[in-house]
Amino acid sequence: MKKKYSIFSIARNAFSGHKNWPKMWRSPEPREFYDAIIIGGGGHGLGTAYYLAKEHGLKNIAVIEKGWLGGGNTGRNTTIIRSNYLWDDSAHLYEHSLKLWENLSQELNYNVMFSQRGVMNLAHNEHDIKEIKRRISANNLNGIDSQWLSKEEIQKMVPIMNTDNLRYPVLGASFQPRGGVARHDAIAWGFAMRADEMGVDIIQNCEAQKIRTKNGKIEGVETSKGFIRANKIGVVASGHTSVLAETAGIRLPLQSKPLQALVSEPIKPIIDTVVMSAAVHAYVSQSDKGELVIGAGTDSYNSFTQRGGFNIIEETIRAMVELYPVFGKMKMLRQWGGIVDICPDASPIISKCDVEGLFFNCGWGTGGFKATPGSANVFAHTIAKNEPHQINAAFSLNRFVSGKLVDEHGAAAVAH
Amino acid sequence: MREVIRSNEVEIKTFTALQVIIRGSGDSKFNNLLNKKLNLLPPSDNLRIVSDDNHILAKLSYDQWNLIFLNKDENLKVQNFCHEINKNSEMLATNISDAQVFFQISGENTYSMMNKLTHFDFREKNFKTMTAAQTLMARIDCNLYKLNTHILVSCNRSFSDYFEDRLIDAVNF
Amino acid sequence: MLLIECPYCGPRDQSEFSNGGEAHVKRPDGSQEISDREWGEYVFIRSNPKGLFYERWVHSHGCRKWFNCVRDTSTDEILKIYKLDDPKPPLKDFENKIQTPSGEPDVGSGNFTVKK
Amino acid sequence: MTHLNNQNSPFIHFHQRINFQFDGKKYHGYKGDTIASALLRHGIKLIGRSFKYHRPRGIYTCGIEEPNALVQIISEHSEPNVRATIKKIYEGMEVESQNRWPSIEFDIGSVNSILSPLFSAGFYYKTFMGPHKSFWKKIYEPVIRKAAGLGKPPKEFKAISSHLHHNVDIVIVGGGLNGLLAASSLIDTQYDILLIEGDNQLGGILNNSSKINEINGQRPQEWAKETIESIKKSKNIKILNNTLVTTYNYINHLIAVEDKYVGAKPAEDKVNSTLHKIRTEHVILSNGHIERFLSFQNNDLPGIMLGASFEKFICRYGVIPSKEPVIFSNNSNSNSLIQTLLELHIKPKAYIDSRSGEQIEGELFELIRKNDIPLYTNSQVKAAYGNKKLEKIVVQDSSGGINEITTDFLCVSGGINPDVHLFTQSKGLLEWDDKDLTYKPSKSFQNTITLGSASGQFNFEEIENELNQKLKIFNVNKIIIKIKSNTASRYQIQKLWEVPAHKTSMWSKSFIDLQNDVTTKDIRQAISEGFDRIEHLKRFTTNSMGTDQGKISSINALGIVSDLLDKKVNEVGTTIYRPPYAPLSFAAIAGRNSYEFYDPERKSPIHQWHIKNGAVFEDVGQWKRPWYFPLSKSETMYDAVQRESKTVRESAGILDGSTLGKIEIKGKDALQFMNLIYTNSFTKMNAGSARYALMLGEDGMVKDDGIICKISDEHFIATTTTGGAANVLACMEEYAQTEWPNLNVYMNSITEQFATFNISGPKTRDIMSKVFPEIDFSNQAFPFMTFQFHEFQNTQLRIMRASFTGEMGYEIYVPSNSALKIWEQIQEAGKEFGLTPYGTETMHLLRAEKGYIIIGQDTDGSITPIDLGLNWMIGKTKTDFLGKRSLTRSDTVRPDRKQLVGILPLNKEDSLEEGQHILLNESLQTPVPMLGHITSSYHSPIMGHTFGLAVIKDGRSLIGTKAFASTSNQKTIPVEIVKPIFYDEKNERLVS
Repeated sequence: MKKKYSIFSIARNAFSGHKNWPKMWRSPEPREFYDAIIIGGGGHGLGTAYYLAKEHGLKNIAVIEKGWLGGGNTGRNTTIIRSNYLWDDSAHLYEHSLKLWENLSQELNYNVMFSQRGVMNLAHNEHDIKEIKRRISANNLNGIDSQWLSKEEIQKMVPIMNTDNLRYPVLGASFQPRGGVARHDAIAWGFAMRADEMGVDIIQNCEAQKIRTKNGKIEGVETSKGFIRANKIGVVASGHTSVLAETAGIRLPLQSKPLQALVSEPIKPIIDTVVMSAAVHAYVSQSDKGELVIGAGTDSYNSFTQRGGFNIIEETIRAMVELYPVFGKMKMLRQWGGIVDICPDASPIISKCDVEGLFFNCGWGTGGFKATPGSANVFAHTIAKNEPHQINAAFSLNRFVSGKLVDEHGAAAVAH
Repeated sequence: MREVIRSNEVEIKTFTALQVIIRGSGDSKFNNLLNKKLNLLPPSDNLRIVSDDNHILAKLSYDQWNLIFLNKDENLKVQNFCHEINKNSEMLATNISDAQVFFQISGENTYSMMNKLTHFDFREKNFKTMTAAQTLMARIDCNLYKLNTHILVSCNRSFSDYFEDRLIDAVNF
Repeated sequence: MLLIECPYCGPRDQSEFSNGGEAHVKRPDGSQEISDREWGEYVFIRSNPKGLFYERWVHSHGCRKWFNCVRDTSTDEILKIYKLDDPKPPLKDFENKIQTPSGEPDVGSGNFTVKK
Repeated sequence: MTHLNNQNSPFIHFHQRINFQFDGKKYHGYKGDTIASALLRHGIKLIGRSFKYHRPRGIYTCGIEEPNALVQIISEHSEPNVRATIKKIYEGMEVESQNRWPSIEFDIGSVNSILSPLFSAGFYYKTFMGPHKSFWKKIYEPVIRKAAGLGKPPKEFKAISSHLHHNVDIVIVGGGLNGLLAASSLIDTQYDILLIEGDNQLGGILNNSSKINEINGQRPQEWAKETIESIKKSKNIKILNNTLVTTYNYINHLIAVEDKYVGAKPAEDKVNSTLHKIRTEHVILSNGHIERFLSFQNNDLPGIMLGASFEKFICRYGVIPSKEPVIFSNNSNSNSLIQTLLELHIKPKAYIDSRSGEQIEGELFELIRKNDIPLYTNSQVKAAYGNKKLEKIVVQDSSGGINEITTDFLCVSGGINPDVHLFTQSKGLLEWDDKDLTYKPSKSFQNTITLGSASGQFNFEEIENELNQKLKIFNVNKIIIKIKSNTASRYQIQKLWEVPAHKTSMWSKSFIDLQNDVTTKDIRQAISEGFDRIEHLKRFTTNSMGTDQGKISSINALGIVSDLLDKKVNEVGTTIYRPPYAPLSFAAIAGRNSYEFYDPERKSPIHQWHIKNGAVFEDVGQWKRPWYFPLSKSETMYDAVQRESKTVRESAGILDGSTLGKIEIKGKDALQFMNLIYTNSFTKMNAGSARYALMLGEDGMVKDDGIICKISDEHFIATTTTGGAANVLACMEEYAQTEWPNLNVYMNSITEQFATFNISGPKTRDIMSKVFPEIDFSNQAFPFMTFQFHEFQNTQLRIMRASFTGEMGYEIYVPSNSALKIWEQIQEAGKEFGLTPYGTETMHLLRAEKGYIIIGQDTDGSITPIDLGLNWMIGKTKTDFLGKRSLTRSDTVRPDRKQLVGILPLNKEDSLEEGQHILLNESLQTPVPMLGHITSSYHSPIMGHTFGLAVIKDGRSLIGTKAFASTSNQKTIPVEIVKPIFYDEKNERLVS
């Protein structure tokens, strides 16, 4: 590690007016050939390059990014991290990621501010209770911390919550103490810095335009900075993944949709945990800066515009003020949208494909941030070894042929 | 007919009415049959309403007409009407007399009140008198019938308490 | 929120509609023998282009009728709305506003608002 | 304090004194005052403390762009972060400063200012990592969180706010000079128009400055008054005052919020604000411009204010913030400020301009000379000094000499920007203007017209031209407008982004973002670390991420960066403004769609009966369904359900099943259609009979179930699950319209037309015969799974012999308006037979004993009919139905799929619970291999212990095997895997 950060390095730099900090990463021009090119400079892509270099000894790697590092969904999400997934395959993947998160600040010597303040999922009806209890049971058997909270316990942890006097009363919740939030930009920057130190070329403002193949094998990628040859290409371009796959003749089961989020004005601490409610669609946490960070829903239609409908914001806010009466006097400071790539079973694809040397890491839908280090780690393994890590074996493209889905939609509404 | 509220230049009354959804092609056979039964020629223009003393008949889509009976006919008579129509294998008449509740809204502030609850464009240039529409109001599916002196709104009965409360609220606030 | 012109009811807020994904995808007839892969493609895979896109909508909170539409997913502009039995309008009838598969249009994108 | 009043301002009612409190001290202002203008009247400058360094801050602007003067309104449920420059005072208002402790004068947090060299941009990324990772959670983060945040959280409050939708042809945003001109030219045209103004007065620049002398020969105020009158009289234009357009969405969908209590305390029981949701054909943006500040050392001291804001305080709010201000500018926008001051016989203490004498407009030069104002050309303010307020400034003059000027006020102007926030929200394209040094609207994406300074057109003589050209599309008459302005010359500016610090040290600061305490040093550091993209820079330094979104400063930051990188500004980019324009109240967004109206409660036609009979309700989707009927307050749910269940098994029970979806399907090809929709075949089914049916998704997974009644090959009635009602109908419509348009078939929902009563139990036949004496309920006349129509008391019923409890029973479909009457007749008749009403919980228990599934409970979207053991429901000879092909994929034919089984505890006192997982081994060493989970579990009154249904891997071949269920307290209980049926396996009771 060349750049060592600590309070002492800050103090040293204070004397020089903070003018002498080294660059976080270089701005190289692309070389003619790379062993591996990662398309997409978000957290997943940069992390993939980092782990390829660190764990698999690959050095001749480039990450190419159309815009700026972390400018896609990495910088647009609500930063919730948890691993309390229902199915074994998902649980193992997200738990792998959560464990990496727990040491990431130290590993990167860059503070990603992973704040393990716990994640709560609320139950508002009998059906929710059944589903949540099933999930808690599965989590515990998979070695994931997950517990049932009674209404009284919820009230104690989140005193501002209105649990009774609302249309769908809060009946209980699951709670994962190790869950929490992190600083979204930091993970992209941290991975980028350390990957760069290991020789990875991080090339911004470089748009991938066509993945060139020959006889079922990768040749390279045509970019806005010219053609770059490569042995392997990993596409980690979230909303734009299927568009790029199409250039190599691969059709992916993805649909790109707008997902919105918003923050309130900053206030002093008022909510100390992450609270999620699927039933009334209200996800909230409070950032260290004091802003309430609120996730809204997706729009129903495909779009690459990074904006969604105001009706979606309305749905979320009306649930927020109902669930937290103190928020009536709060104000929305900013709202924005991202492009999420959604799979039919709401689970990701981390897989090779019919084209030799071409790999995809996509389909993270509305919840990819939490998986960033884990996804990057197993994707690097998949690219390096040309076969999946056991953790991502289930997340292959082939599942859409065989039908062996990892359906994380949760169950349908209660019947009868 | 029960008065719901009269305030702020809006008057709302509620009632139930016998009502039938008729599905079919709208061809001449269809028109003749309805004309024979009702003595009323179904409108061929989409969204158009025709009416007489006892009926409001609106074309809500290319294969759907809503027929409202204004007089209190007997339920069984309407049932019988459906039965007769349904003898024709290419038509479906469904009695929904018990499924919906109507609100009659009139007064100067009718539309400004309704626009608190719906995005629907009530301007005459986009919603002509004697036409009908299906839309969302107070987040609930509604049928609108713009008649000469007032507007009729119908919604499903399970929502009617909520809908009535929303109307009152919209008049008051 | 989009404004969508239902071919039967006229222009309405998007909140009245549900999106039905890609249009003109023919369901394999049950009498044909098709492979797992072909069937999997029908069930799970739909085009997801940036730019011109044929898609379906249904006026679910209105007349409940389905119709087709050509929309530019890079700007969300609705370019044409047509009934199910109308012929599929050819792509050449519409201007493709992006130069590369994942490029950005001049105006209308959420990404850039500055002329360079 | 009267010496600070400008009695000439027509907008302040000096005879109406208003008392209010700031930080517990009593002050007064006048009607029309904002908090800021009232405090300035008292010479109060220190209003708050800054976010990071807790530096003293004052009032920097006179409007929505204010970065500093944010206050907490204690008297309005402690609303935080309110702009003192916008919020008008009222009698008894209580206001507090923010982000200080214990008091604004003495703030402990200001120790941060001493440590500030360590708190450089992004310092938190580089530290707080040691000595152990647990320190972040336990020590660092709590401290950081407490220090951050601006205001205190508000108090609990159910605000009343309403929504109002508009459909119009044109929206004019901003009722200043250009907005009024545009509106007046559209009077009595065919267009429906909304004119929206954020202030409570139309007029904009005419009210806020003395820039304009004359319009068409009239004094500006007279012209405005007449114009506004004529607009008000027109039938097609509606004016919304106090309304701020916050959001400009796609397809000209605008969101605006109207404050209904300007200058008054909001009433608790009235609408406080209205959210206007506007759909329009065209938008005219005439929302003006925003003045920029300038960066120099200590440019944040209270007593430093934007020049145009200073002028606005005088003209619009009748308060003169200082009688001896110094003015510092790099452009021609400050000319009118000097005019305004001179008209009040106030002589600025000095005028400092970075431009040379030749560049400064002749008129201005004359004015300064004539009035003998000390003039510094080619000069810059290097620094400001003072203790909690401005005391002196340091000026570097053209010769490089350093001059100190003692002053209590400094007006700065760094140039003006068109207010492009809304334009960029509309996704229009901006273009950098190298002469005016700002971004201007270039290409519109939607039908957007920009006018006046909002379009980057800063010269009054151009207005006439611009209007006529841009409003041509509306076919308006030629507009003739002659404006005499106080600033005859064209707008002119010299580049000046930052004045180098006077005395640099570790502690010296020139601010670039006042609210977030970002300094120009932070910008330099970010660039040196490689954050040279503007979005990176913004995120790394938090520049322009405050509640003001950097309205007065973000262009300055771009300028500094472009100089550092030696790039053009448009190559650096611009931070994209994110909606809303200004923070938008949650209560306003929620409107009346929250609290009591959050979601409708759908009620069955006999809901009132359930209430009268003490039902406890369960939310099932939007429906309120009786869950159980306790006999008394003391009867627990468990006891009630055990009692209800036993009664059904022993005599009879009745359930209100009205929420079930019901669909009538008819057409020439109805049979073919139904055969395609459901797995079952209906071809050989007799008319008048009924059949349990399954519907799959195309992925082969069970989606819904119901009973299909066949009236004829052309006419069916289907039931659906409660939750599936809408989806099943929608699915049928979709396939009928899109896949099989050649089939002649129609379907209508009859869910709400009929109430459904499910009556079952051994005494059912007796009860039914008593209520419906003319119907023969014998097995021969009315066999199992058949239905009949009957006319009864002037209505038509459909009765079906079917049951979901395992006991013999009927489903009665009653038109909703007759439901209560007939339900009560059944209750009355049932009394002697011990009939009990029961709720959903008992229904669930009884059906589980019988092994009947509930979609969404025993299935979860990953279960096929084969997994459920329902192969018999699949029409074997059918070539097609929804999802058929999926049932033969490799994964669906896999033998070890999860299958439905029954579970019994080996120790009868052990309690099975839903969600418990089934394990083959007792070991709880994680990860524990799981076979599957218990989907349904109840205590059975007939068995005397709990039992369950479960879906487990290879379940059918494990029947008879011992296994374990994991419990929530980390234990296991031994269980036996059994067939999924616990009652009347031979259906003897069912068909009896």
